[in-house]
Amino acid sequence: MTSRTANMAFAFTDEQAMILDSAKSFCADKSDIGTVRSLIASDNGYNQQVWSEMVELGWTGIAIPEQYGGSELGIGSTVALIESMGRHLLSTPYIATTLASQAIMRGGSDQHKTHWLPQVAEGSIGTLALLDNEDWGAITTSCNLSESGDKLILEGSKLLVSDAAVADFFIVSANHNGAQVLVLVAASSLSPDALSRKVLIDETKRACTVNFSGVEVTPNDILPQSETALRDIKLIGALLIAAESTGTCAATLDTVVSYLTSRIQFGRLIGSYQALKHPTVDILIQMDSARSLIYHAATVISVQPLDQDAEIACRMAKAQATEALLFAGDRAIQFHGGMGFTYDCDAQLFLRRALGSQHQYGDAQHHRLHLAGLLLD
Amino acid sequence: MTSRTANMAFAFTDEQAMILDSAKSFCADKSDIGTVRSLIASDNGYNQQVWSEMVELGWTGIAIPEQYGGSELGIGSTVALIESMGRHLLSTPYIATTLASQAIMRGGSDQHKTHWLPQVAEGSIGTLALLDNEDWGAITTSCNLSESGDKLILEGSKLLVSDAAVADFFIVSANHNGAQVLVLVAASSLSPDALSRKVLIDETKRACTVNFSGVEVTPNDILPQSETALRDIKLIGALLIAAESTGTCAATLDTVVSYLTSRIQFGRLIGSYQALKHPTVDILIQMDSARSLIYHAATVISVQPLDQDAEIACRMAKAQATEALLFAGDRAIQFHGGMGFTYDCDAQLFLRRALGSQHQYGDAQHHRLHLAGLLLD
Amino acid sequence: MATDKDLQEFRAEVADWIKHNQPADPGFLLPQTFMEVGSEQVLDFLREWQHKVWSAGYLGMAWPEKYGGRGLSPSYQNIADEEMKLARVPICFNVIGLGWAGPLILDKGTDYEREKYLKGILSAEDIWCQGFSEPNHGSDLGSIQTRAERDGDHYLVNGSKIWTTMGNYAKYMILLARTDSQAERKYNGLSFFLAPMHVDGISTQPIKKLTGEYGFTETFFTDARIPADCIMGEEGQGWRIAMQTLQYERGAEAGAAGGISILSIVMNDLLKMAAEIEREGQPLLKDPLTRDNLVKFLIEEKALHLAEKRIQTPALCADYPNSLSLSGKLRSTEFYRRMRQYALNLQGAQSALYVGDKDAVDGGFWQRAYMNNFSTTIGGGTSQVQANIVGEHVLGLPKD
Amino acid sequence: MATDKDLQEFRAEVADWIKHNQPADPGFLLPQTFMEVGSEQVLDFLREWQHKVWSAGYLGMAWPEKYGGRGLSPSYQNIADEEMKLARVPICFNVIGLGWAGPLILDKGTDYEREKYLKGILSAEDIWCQGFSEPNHGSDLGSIQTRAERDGDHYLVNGSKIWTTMGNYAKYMILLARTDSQAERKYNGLSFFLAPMHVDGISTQPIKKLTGEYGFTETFFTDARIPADCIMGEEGQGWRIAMQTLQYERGAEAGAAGGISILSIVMNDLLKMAAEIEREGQPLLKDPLTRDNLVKFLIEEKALHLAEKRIQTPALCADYPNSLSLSGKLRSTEFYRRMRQYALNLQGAQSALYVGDKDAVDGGFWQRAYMNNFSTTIGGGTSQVQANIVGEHVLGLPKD
Repeated sequence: MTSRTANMAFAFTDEQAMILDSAKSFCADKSDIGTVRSLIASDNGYNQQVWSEMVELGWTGIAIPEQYGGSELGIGSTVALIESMGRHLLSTPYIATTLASQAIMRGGSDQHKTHWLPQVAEGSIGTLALLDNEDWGAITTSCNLSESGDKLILEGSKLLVSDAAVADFFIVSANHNGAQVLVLVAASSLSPDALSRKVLIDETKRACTVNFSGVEVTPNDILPQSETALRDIKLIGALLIAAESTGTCAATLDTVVSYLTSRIQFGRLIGSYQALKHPTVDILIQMDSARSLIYHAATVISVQPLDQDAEIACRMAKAQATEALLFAGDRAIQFHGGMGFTYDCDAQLFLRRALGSQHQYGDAQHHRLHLAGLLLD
Repeated sequence: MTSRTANMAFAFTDEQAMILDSAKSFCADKSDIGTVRSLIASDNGYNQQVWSEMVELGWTGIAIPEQYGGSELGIGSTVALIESMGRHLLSTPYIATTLASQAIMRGGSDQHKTHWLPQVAEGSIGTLALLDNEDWGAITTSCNLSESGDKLILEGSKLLVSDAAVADFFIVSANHNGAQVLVLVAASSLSPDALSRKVLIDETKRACTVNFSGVEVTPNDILPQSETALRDIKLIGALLIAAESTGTCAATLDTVVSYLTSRIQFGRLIGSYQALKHPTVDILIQMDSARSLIYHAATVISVQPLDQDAEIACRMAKAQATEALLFAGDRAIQFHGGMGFTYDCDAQLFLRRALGSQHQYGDAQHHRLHLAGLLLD
Repeated sequence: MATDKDLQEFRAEVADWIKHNQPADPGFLLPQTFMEVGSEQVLDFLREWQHKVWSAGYLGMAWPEKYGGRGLSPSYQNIADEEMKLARVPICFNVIGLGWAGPLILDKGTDYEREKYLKGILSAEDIWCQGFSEPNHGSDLGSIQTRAERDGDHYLVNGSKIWTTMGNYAKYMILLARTDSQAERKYNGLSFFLAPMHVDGISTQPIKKLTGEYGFTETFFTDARIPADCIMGEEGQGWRIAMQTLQYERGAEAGAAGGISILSIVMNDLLKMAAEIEREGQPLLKDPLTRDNLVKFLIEEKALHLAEKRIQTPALCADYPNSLSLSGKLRSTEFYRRMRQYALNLQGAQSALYVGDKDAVDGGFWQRAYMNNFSTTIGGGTSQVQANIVGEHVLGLPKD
Repeated sequence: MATDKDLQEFRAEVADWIKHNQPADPGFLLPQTFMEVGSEQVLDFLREWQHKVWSAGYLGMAWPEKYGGRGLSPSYQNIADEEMKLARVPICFNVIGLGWAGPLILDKGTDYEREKYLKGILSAEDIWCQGFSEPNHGSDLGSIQTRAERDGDHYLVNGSKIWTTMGNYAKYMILLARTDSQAERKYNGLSFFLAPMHVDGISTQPIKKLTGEYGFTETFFTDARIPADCIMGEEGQGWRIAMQTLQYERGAEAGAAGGISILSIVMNDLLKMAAEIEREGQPLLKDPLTRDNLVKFLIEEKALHLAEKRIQTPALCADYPNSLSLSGKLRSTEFYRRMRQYALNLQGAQSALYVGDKDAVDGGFWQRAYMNNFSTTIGGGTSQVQANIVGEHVLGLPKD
């Protein structure tokens, strides 16, 4: 906290600035609000063509080492990109895939990396399957891997698996020989009725319950560095959701400001009322804090196992971004008055995103609990 | 919480209404703000003449049974009275004495009652000496009573003993034979240097650290029903401080409203700005809640050992009143602008009262902790 | 006067009736408030239920017998309402009729109007809706633009209304329209109508709510011919009558007609929900932060309940006699907003699920409840407007 | 250019100097900010300390050598400031001189003015005060009533100023007064003076603060004769120069003159305080609610620190380029208000004690700090005015 360490607050390279600019215009172009709404009715929640263009732009390879076909700019560089996606509610399997590939990079064998990372860079879709019940804070899992000859059989289901319906592979947490491991499961090995699509409050997203029971894997499918990888992908997951939420918070703020500067009530632009003006300033301030924290986390995160500074930064970012967006979404409905109560008003999209994201990879209270252990003891 | 039990929300007799009216005008008459400020410089913090008139009016006997010279209107009836005192920052040993006499009524022997209660009704001053360190939540004490022949010797000091300098007797908590008891100590048995006056943030109040070491008592000075009495006087203490705080909160609100309706800035009465108007409404709402809760507690409290409803009511009252006054006091300074920053502005009196009262008989968090046990388990 | 014993017996009677008559789960989503009646199926179900409650004698208990009521003390209706709330029976959904139009007609209407309208309100034969708000004018009723021009024995109405609950199902509307656009004070040009909805020139357009449900319409008037005798009072008295009507709102809930039972979630429901949930590998109810938050809400809920009772003891409200009544909407609607939002947080990851998902906690009840709650912090004067009202009319602070 | 190594060596040098020169506890209460210099005793102590810091070369490091500075890069001053803050040395108290008048004179003054005033500011020989605010006009500088009328080679000044920090000790005042009461726009009638305080017709009246301390005065002008050459710039430019002056405020803290070290309490101090305290019979730092609250503050503090750095990377501030700078005062002063208030809660029963009590936690440091903090949420534009500024100038929301 003192000036002695504050020097590494932010690093922002020209390369990153370029990515950010390109992300901003791409997301704005491809994801106007009409497009977002029309994709709600679609099966997979995203436009395949847009996804192909993102792959084309190299975004799926940003965090992947050059030797595996990526551009090796680091996971931190995806933060600005994901923030832009959040800002335009551009939902694709990008976050899920990035996290799945991080799991392989951080926990996988050379063989895993060689096989999967180039595919990801070229557009294959992966996702994490970690959650057993409503509790992101649980440290155990009810999924098991049991021996059957030289095979292993998975037993159990995972909840809220993002973009499961389009995933080519899954990273699944399960118990094996008394430890929790991550195991790679190809979509092709799932049974036909393994997926059941969930009805999400955030209609721009997709997730399934995935039943892995009976899926056969081999010991080679277990990531050798599962323990570190599991810990790190949860933290990185928190950061990426924080980045996306911060983008959505900015969109929420824009929408509120635009209404407050155009709507007249009792003969005055409603933004002139301090009862609306000052809470809108609070949204700005909360968003600014979230943004400082996500960019700082993006700076201190690395390809190595995350150190304590990175853990603190990721947890702070999620704790702040989650609460900022929920506050903004709630106020956005309220400040739009009757309009805010309609499905046609974009405020509901933001509020639903807030509600859908608040617990993903742990809610604010969860992260503060762990921060307390890191900062107070 | 259902309608089935809500019938006993409030009882308010004509007698109580009369007391309330008389209290209102008495406190307003005797304790204008100039008087309050002039008493800050005095040794004991109150006017002996005013105290005598209060005794004359029978206030010190309100909660005392008729057989001991009181009017037996119950401790609940003191709530409205104390609220009025809080409203006019009329500080006398009334709360301390009421609590000390409650300890005797609830825990004392017939002999204790016969000896002390009539004296209290006639103006004798008592006070509680319960606190060993900064923690009102502590359930142990470091004060001890040890045998010495047929006498008992007290060992230890008590913190923040209200109105100790004028007290005729003390109710002291101490360990005796493995249990915590309350013991009656006459002021006359203290050593000459037993009292050291504390510098309080609330300059309208007086308290001392009292060193009881070496004080001789007899087994007869121990209250036979100490356990119940100790539990109950802490709860009643919480309620009375809540009542006083609620009165002060009302005074704070009055002061804020009066400034907001007279001060002009940028060409407008400042109360027309929603940034001041709406938080002032919050003060009102918080005060109203506190007031509902204190009057409800006053209704359900009885001369019997307090039941669970009474405990819940007292704790809720203190939790709410404490936070309401601190919020009000803090905002009062802020909303008075530069004036609020001066000693001459009454806002500081209210804020200091808030700071002085927040922990007395347990702060909001303390009471919520115990409420959780009562309401959630 | 009903004795305590009478009322106690009556309470047992109602509870017993409910036990034997509570309808089975219809297999489709029932509305949480009267503002989510979005299909004929739901409408028919609720109409049948309200009719049943009324037939059993538990609706309109304090209304005169000749208008379908029972002429009893309001205490009876209060008790019936309480028991129905506790048992979570479906709502008596004809709320604008029961709570606004009915009390108004009882209070200020002519005998003809009472005869014509009241029984249909209770029996649910005649659904009522409300036409005050207009597009682009939100809380500011003074700006009403819908015109009603006298044309022989009719008024020709032109304009549009918004947030018309059940506009597409209603037979009558309490309508506020401008009969004099030259009036010196804009409030003086308004008139109040008990207007039929089934006439030419009135059309409705359902509005989809943020929850994805329906229940409101926008209502369009194009040379709609409303009989002149549908005016209530006289031309130019509309504003006064409308203000009068808004006053019944609280009364309605407190049992003037009874059984309206708008969405009532109390802390007990939340505690029940929380009992099953885990957090950090432990039961949620063992988590110290959750406990502290729950107790904060319990204290606030207790204070809200107590306020209702304290209003009845004026000596305890001497400081600001109108404080508790004028702040009531603000206090309770904002409490529920925060409490329902918090309920979602308590659900953990499952809070991301929604109505229609089989794993959603209580079928998505809380998700809907939180989002629908905005109708109460926005409709009938936003919380921000309410705060102004309290500041100005209770504390005497200057207007903006 | 100073290399990292240079700066690192310099940091060690300063730390070492502080270790050997940090004054002993004087036995009386030292001020937390320059706004609590309430006695000659305190004044003399601080004057001596600032002189010592300056003599050692650690004040005014970035000011030109000929005016008493060292002509070095501001990085040096930043480091010296940081080390002094960390070591909790007394403040360099001549803040209006160091932070406002000095930078202004350096930037916009004449050579004569620089020669005359700057060294005395650094050496603490000449104390400066500020005369902008007036009684009854609070945040609204446009309403300034104090008049300065030209009378030969003097101005005759009449009126009064309030919140003059060290008005009773200052040798000079930066004074804003009205030279033209007919000006079309009220801001155009103001002029800016570097006014001597030790002239006939100026008297001061100390103001007691809510903490019980002194430090401010009200300042009265009765035909006070201020030499005409004390005007800065020209008649009518006062408003522009005053606005310019207010801009230095942040710069000053960031090291323009250096060593000002206004009250700085960081979360570490609070954690240190909390380590000794018990709650519910347990160490406070084991209490889950306290832990959660402390972490909330730590996150907020981190975000505040990061904001200072993010301002320096414009690409990360593209949305609202002036957001972090314009909201800085609001964010930090309100953070400290809440944090300091919470610090009192953490103290438990001992929070009721005050400065002067031997048992008060840290001598009542936190009590004073919380109450004194209101000078920052009120002075220089209240938090409410700041929120308006951010809303209007960052978000483009309409004026009230």
